[in-house]
Amino acid sequence: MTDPREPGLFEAPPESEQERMAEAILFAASEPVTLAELSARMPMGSDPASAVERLRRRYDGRGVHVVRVGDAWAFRTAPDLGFLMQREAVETRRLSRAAIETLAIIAYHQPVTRAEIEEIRGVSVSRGTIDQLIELDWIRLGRRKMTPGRPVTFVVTEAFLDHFGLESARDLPGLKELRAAGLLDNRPPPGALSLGEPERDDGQPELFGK
Amino acid sequence: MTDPREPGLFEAPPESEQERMAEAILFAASEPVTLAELSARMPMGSDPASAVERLRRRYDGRGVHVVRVGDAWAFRTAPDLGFLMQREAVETRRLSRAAIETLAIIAYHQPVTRAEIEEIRGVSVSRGTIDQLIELDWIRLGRRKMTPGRPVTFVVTEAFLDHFGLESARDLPGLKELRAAGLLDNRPPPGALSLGEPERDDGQPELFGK
Amino acid sequence: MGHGWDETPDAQAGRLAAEALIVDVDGFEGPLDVLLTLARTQKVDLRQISILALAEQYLSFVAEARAVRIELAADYLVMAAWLAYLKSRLLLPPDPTVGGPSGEELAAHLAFQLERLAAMRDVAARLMARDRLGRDFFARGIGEDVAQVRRVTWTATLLDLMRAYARIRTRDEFRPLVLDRDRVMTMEQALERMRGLIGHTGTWTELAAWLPEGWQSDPVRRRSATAATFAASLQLVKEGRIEIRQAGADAPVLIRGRPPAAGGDPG
Repeated sequence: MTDPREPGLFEAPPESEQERMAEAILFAASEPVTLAELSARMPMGSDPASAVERLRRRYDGRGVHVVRVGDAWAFRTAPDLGFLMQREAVETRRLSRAAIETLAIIAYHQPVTRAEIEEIRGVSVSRGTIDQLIELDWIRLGRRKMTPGRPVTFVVTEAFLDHFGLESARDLPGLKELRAAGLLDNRPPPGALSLGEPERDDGQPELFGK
Repeated sequence: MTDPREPGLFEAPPESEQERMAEAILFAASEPVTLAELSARMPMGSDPASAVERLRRRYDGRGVHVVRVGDAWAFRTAPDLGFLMQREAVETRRLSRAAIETLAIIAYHQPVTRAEIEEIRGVSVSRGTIDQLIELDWIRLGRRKMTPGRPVTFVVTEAFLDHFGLESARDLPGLKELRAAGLLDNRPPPGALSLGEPERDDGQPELFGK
Repeated sequence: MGHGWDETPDAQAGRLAAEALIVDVDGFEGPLDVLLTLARTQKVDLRQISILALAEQYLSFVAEARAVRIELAADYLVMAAWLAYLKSRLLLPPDPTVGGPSGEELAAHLAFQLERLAAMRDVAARLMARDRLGRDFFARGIGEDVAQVRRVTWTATLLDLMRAYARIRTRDEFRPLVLDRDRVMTMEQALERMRGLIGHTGTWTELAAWLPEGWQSDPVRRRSATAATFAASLQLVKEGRIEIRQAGADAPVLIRGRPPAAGGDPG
């Protein structure tokens, strides 16, 4: 495939070669590689998107798969063969229940503020929980919310998608059902005497956190 | 999956399945794998030698090859594609404390002069530190300050935002938020008198934030 | 089942559940967690639970805790006060002098919160049960070492950056503890003060009016005194010494003393 803009000067390699190149690059990297990165490393005029697509079909049903992680691609072993890989299994620190719930709330409600997480769980986010999730590289800071105090928000990362085998945050299990049931709506309490609510003001201490 | 052919107690998986297994094991292993090891990890009755041989033929001419390393087997990038691997050889080192502190001050106070950085840090900033940050393309020169001497200022770059996953420098959390999110220890720096706040238990509310 | 003839099976199950919760109260993540657990004992879909029955269950849980002298955290008591209020809103005919949302609206929101929390727990479990990297599927185990070109890149994480900044900015912020203490009022101080004054007010008075002199203008002191006074007033509600109300989210919190004869449990 030649780039029509620069005829002849930088001849793109044939499709089959491009596929080999994408294969080599994805194989070599243990982290997912973005199309932009593939594009930067492959010869000029290459079309990494279609190379990856051909590669994905080629590995369909094999012992390793080409999987999509957000905007990036990676080779991963087929999940049904996990039982052979006990030696490689990494012992992950068990997450607390609070950390697991906080992670799920961030994933399903992102971008979400700390106050919103606390409202959903009914308790304050314990010190260290957010820290631990950031340390795991599963969450990161998102845009500030355009509400009074402009609180920081949290969103999930590409490493989160990679870890849980998700192509994108839209593929979270049960997301559609939750949305249809209105359970992801930001529904403010009807007003009076909602004493259990965390303070919304930025930097305001909580009266009654746990 | 039961195989109707034989009522054997330990039925070996079909050949194609054995090949998938060898493929996944070689891919995920952190070092080349011997046939003995493959044999130990694959289901009873498997024939790793012929699985590896089929795998070797399958990858013949592809972007990665199955190669023999001593008496073990591993995937390796096809030799003619080695030129694609240059970015993989990058060595990452952590920034020095002086550099990260300088960078933090620029990010939080930009545009900021060198004298101001020194005032905030309480120690002088070496030429090399600034140079390194400019070299990394994380900071650049901003407008000159309209003060006597018209000193140059420093600001952070797009590449900085990109690296740290920020939409803008305004999204950096403030001190209160850092503390509220549990990202900050309130412990005084080592060496300081033991003043400051008492240690809080996990999950203890910050009732009286400063 | 040798217990109470006068109890319906539902009520009895609820009471037994409340007793069981007490044993394990440290295992709960706050009042909403307890409510959700209690709601599950009603053995109906969360959308059909009776909030009134749930309020009863929770209040008997709190009463049970008190009976066996278990100290509940303040937010459990706040929830109890709120549920007692909700219960009265649900049982009594609407009072036109009290504004704000109806008991039904409040109950509906609580039901929503419970359903949402249950849903989040459900998807959290589904998430954690997925095939996971490093456990069920794996990345390439051997890093390629083809290129001999060694380029050093310097790296730092956002956490490094923020910690560095915090380190610099907090270096001179550490002061002796006493400096902070004189800007903090404890609940015990507030309680002692309120006990002394409570007999004198039979009319609704704003919570803010209860702050001692010298604690009303400085924001840090005012905040601390407000928190302590509010916590203390909840304790007094619990003891049946005062009543508390608020007409809306932003309306002032009002307090008045209660005649001794009417003393008793708000639940």
